[in-house]
Amino acid sequence: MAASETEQARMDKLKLRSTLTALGMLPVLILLAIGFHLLSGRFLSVNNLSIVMQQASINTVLAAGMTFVILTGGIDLSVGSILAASAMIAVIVSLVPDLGMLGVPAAILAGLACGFLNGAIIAWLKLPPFIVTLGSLTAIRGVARLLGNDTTVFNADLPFDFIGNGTLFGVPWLAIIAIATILVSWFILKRTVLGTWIYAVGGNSEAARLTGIKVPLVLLFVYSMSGLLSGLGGAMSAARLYAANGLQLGQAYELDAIAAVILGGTSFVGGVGSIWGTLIGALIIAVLSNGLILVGVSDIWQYIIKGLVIIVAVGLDRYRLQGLSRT
Amino acid sequence: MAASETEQARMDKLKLRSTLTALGMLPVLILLAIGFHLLSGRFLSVNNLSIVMQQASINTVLAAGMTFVILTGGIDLSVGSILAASAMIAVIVSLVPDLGMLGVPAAILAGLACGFLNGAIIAWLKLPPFIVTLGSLTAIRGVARLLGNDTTVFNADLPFDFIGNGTLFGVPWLAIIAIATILVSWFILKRTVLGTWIYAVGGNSEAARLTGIKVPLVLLFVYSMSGLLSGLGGAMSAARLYAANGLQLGQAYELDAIAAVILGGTSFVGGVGSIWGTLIGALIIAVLSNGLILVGVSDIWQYIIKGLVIIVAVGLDRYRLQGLSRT
Amino acid sequence: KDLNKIGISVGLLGNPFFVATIKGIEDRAKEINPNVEVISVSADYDLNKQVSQVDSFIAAGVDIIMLNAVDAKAIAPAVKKAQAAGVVVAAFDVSAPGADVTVMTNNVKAGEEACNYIAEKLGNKGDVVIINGPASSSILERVQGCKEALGKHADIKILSDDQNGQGSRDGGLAVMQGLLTRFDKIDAVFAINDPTAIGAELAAKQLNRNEFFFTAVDGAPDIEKSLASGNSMIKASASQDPYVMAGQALQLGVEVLKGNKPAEPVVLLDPQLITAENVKDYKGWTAAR
Amino acid sequence: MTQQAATPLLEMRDISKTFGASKALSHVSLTVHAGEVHALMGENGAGKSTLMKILSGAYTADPGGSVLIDGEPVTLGDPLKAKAYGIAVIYQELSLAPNLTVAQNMFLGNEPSRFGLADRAEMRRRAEPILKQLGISFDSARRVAELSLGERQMVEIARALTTNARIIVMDEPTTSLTTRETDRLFDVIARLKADGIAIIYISHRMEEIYQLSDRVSVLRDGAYVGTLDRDGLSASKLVSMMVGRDLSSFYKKEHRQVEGERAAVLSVNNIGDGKRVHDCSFDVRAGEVLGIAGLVGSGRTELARLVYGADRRTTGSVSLNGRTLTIASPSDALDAGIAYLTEDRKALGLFLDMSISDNINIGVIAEDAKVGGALNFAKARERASGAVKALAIRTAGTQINVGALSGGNQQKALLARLLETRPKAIILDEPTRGVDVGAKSEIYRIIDDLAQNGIAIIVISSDLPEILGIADRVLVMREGHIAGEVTQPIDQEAVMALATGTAGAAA
Ligand SMILES: Nc1ncnc2c1ncn2[C@@H]1O[C@H](COP(=O)(O)OP(=O)(O)OP(=O)(O)O)[C@@H](O)[C@H]1O
Ligand SMILES: Nc1ncnc2c1ncn2[C@@H]1O[C@H](COP(=O)(O)OP(=O)(O)OP(=O)(O)O)[C@@H](O)[C@H]1O
Ligand SMILES: [Mg+2]
Ligand SMILES: [Mg+2]
Repeated sequence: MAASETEQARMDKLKLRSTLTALGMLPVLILLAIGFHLLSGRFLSVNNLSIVMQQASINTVLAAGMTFVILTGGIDLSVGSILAASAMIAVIVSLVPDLGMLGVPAAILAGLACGFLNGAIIAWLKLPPFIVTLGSLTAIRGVARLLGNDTTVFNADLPFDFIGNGTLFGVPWLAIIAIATILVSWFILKRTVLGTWIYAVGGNSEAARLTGIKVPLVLLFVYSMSGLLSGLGGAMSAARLYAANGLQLGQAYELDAIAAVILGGTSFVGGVGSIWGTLIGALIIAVLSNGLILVGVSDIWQYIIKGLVIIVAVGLDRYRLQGLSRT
Repeated sequence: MAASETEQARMDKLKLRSTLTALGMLPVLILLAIGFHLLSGRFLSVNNLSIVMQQASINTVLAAGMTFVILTGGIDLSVGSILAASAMIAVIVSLVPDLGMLGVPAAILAGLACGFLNGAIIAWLKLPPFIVTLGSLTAIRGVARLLGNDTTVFNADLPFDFIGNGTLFGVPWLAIIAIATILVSWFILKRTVLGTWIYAVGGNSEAARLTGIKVPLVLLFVYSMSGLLSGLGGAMSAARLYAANGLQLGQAYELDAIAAVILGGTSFVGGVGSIWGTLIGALIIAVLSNGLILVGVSDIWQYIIKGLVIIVAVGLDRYRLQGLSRT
Repeated sequence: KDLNKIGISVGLLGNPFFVATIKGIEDRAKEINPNVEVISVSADYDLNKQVSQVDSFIAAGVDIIMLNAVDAKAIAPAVKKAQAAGVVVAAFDVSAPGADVTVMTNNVKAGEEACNYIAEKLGNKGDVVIINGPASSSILERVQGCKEALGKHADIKILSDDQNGQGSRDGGLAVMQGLLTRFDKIDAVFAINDPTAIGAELAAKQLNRNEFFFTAVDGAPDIEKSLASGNSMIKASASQDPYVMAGQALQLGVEVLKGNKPAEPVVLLDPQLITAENVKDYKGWTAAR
Repeated sequence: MTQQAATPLLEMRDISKTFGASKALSHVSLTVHAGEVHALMGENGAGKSTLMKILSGAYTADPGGSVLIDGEPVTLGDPLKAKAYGIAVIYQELSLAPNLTVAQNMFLGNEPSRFGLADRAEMRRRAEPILKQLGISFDSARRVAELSLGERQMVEIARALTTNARIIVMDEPTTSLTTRETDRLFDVIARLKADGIAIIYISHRMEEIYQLSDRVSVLRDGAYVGTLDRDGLSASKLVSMMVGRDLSSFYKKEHRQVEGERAAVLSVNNIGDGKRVHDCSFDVRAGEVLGIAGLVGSGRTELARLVYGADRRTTGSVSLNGRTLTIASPSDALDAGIAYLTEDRKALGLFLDMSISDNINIGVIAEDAKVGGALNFAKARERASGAVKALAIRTAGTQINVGALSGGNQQKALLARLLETRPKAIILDEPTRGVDVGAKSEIYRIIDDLAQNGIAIIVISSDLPEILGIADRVLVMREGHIAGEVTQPIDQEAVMALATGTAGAAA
């Protein structure tokens, strides 16, 4: 029958489209990598790729948390501050004799607590996420400074420094953590009921409420998750630097994390997006930063080029998907 | 008839509600002012109020532009960078002998050009505003640095320094400019066709398109306006400081501007909000910064208190409107 | 080994101070090898970013990393990593633990000189305000030096020392406006750097307050100009010489590259207090050299 | 009535609900038995949906009332609790997550899962029979965003059938459905009824009420008016209970008296988008009402959007009064004199946060503006109050938000917006969707007036009796093609045959 034929053709179209969407910015990433290698002759070395992965790792972890939040249509501006506070806690706890290893769980818990607070205010008091997390961006930054009395805390014998500088079978631990985060996030988003709820809340939160989904709990979860991952990011940062500074650490990280998410094709209004896109987005940002230095572009031009590449990349993506989508 | 009676009651309620909404955060502002005065004994002096107005002025101008953008459901992250670039241009042009006064229009035009570019990409290529303006945040920052070869440009004999430091009948010029900006914005938003279109696009952009509104032109206008006002902010900043620095100036200004808009009750999804709210939002931010210094709160605690006050203020506002709002 | 490639990472490139340091490094490097490649980046006071930049420098195969540490303590592991990869690390302006060489201003002394000037001018008596900045080692040391100098005089009172002028004109202006409202009488102000002082002076002029004067640290071009003008409220600035400082750091670094360890890896340069009287002899940051 | 248990399955007693200052319900009671179809009727804004939302836990009622299930008082605080009591609701405002698939939407909040892991295979397995039952042909893996309005409504119905509900509320489930889908739904309802499930059915389509209901309860202005048994049901009685007055002639078609040989105003030639609409051509003459019928998803809306320039067409052309137009966007169409009333007034039509006056004037404010684009408030007020009077929009004023109006009045406000642009040709997509009898007959009157004034009118409707009642000529669409045309006297069977493809060849 004619109907089923067109139906079939349409299904193919749909599949093609969803593959393309999932692929997302991968072509851009590959082009960038090849371009930098041709220009510098060093980009695609094992060594450098491992550096890029390391550099991308913290932003990837933050961006994974941010993906959860943005999928519900929210935003979390406080990730950088939470990272700073958690890193402070990680280093401070690491200085406790014998219990130093507890620095990592302490940081993660601290992040979780901050995220939980954000989530509680947003979910139950129904305040706008932008303002709430802007408030906590500021307040938690203050707390982070307070924790170290406004100085750098430092531990040269950090018990968990392997996280920041060690490798496992040649792969940096930081990268392993980042990939594990992505995998866990993917699992939650795509394989669990909770994941469906997150997409549902982002797609139509009123509809979600009417079907009996506890929207506040879902919101609480995503902000807690973002906080937890920021805490993990703090521990990673501490492990990498053997130190933390409440004022300087994590400034403007929220912008990088959000950029990774949006570059990865997640929609700002919520409900649409994938965690793989976020990974690619984070990698693009790291490749740009590293590649431009390798090529020897001056700092000023790095800014200009980075800005333009971001715009062009999204433009290409839009162009690629054109004709496949409706509105 | 019973129907018309309840209808009448509902009208009253609606009126009360819109008054309260328009009043917005004014009570919070007043409370803060009184509180700071009681604590410091100096807040409500003519002198200090003039300082607060001055300090609020640049953010007010940026936030006015941001109000246009957010009313359409968009966002402009590049205001800080545009401000920096425009300020550079203002100072550089001011150094040209005899033509120094042209620094102000030059800055405004530069801002307009940047905003126009943002708008063109967003309106015609239909790319997400967040990414586009994040890209231009970075790229224009690079341009701003390039303009001054990465140093501070300064002009101790700035021909238009009265703008930054002079007063008219005791009112600082900066404040006059800010208020004029608010009035013009109010006029555009509430008294012109364009204003109605802006609200319509924010309220339901697809419906706006179907009613024949040229949505791209409206978007082009709001981003151009935001750029222009950022340029004006650049000129104001240059006039105030007699100098400009491409890298440092305007960092994170977008957050303050957005905070002012959202504190003022404008909705992030667009279509709802008023410019007066923005003014009050900007004043709250300035009062907080100034008041905390007057009271002698240390820098660290300023962060913490600011963050908490922002959250509490929105919370109060929400509470106040409760039972009056619909959904 | 020869000098072919240099990586420079500074706290914040937009600051003219660092632009002068880069120029110093480039000039000295060109003297040694005219084809030398110099990559300079700004860490924007972000330690993570700086560590990433160091990593990227190593990957790019630089011979020397010229490091203006964002954090004087916490940069140590990155320094170690670079050295392990065979890269020489030369620190300037801020110490970096373990660096092959370090050349920096004696910041404690800078604070001391600026505040000794205050004490002297006030006749060891009066109310002083310190406008603080972001807590970096150099700023902490300047404040420490200042407090030591003022602390010697029992009749000098410090009214405020915990307000952050962000080290910028903008921040200095806003903080000073608040402080002037808060205190009816101030005798002198120490600002942790020049932009802060200039911003604070703008506030004072605006509010028609002139019962006090400023001192600062840096010797930037704009302060030079305002000292020379003679009617400035800024009376002195403990100047540093970024051009010479960074250039010297590079020269010492190149020595290390050649295998000549310097006897004394840390070189402290003394600041020079410039005032309206001696400013005409001052060789500023942007002077042609 | 088929069976009547001693204790009613559901009893709602003394339910009141206030929104801010307005009372949407006051002391309403409702009794529903197992195995009955209980219709709920009333004008727009009478409070039907509000009552049902209280039952579903979406709203909490004012204190004072009570809800009993099986004679036991229960508290229905939130949707989850109501669900646990076996209450399922098909909401009037479609409450689907557009980003999720059909199957995901059907089981939302109720996902088949093991240890919190979504079991997709199980979900599809359970979805298939339900979709089949409703005669749904589209794949359950499709995203809801890609479905037409009618198809979405089918999904919403399918969702209510996934839970083992004892009480199913259907709040205007057929507004976007055509006869075939409606019949399928009625088959399902009959089966549910036989299983002893109680159904509360809300609709503004009289014939459905006759066909289905065992009893009918009527609300007016938030108050309970009375309940009629099936035997005592008559149109005039129902209408007078709902409206408080009699409605005489329902469909108006006076304009036909002035019909003669008129020139075509709007001609559409071979228009298509290469995807959902192919090669459609037709003419509409001045003063003519052209109906477009078809099954759900047959492409009627899509065709209208192509003509109006809302979507990009790949083939064909549109001409007005013999002049070929270049229409690249809705504003081009409007400038040329073609107006379009969307089928989805909330999502694509109204600006809910703006006033009635603004909503009516938005299309012409530029025209009316004073120098420098300053708004002409006097003119706007004049237009708004004029339109309110002409279209009998029931409102307390023109400055209140359009969102506060009842459905029928919102529809009239939207219609008023189009009319202010004084179009030469007008396309009305489901003009009476979700509109009550009173407003419906007023809208028919408006359409008739327009036709008498020589405007070319296209009416797309899923309500076949409506099309038969008002159209002079009917085009039938099937799978994106125009399957054929039915002229006077219009025969229902002929239309259905063309729509389903059981007779005649596809174009
Ligand atoms: N959330 C709300 N806030 C304020 N008023 C409301 C709300 N929901 C409904 N109303 C008002 O309550 C009244 C009853 O509305 P309801 O939606 O129940 O009517 P209905 O009988 O379902 O009408 P329709 O046939 O148009 O669907 C109306 O006057 C409506 O404007
Ligand atoms: N955004 C979209 N993406 C993909 N397919 C779509 C989209 N919107 C509609 N369709 C498909 O196009 C076809 C025609 O849709 P259209 O809305 O024109 O139907 P219709 O005849 O108006 O039906 P209805 O009575 O449901 O409104 C349907 O099969 C529908 O699934
Ligand atoms: Mg209803
Ligand atoms: Mg349709």
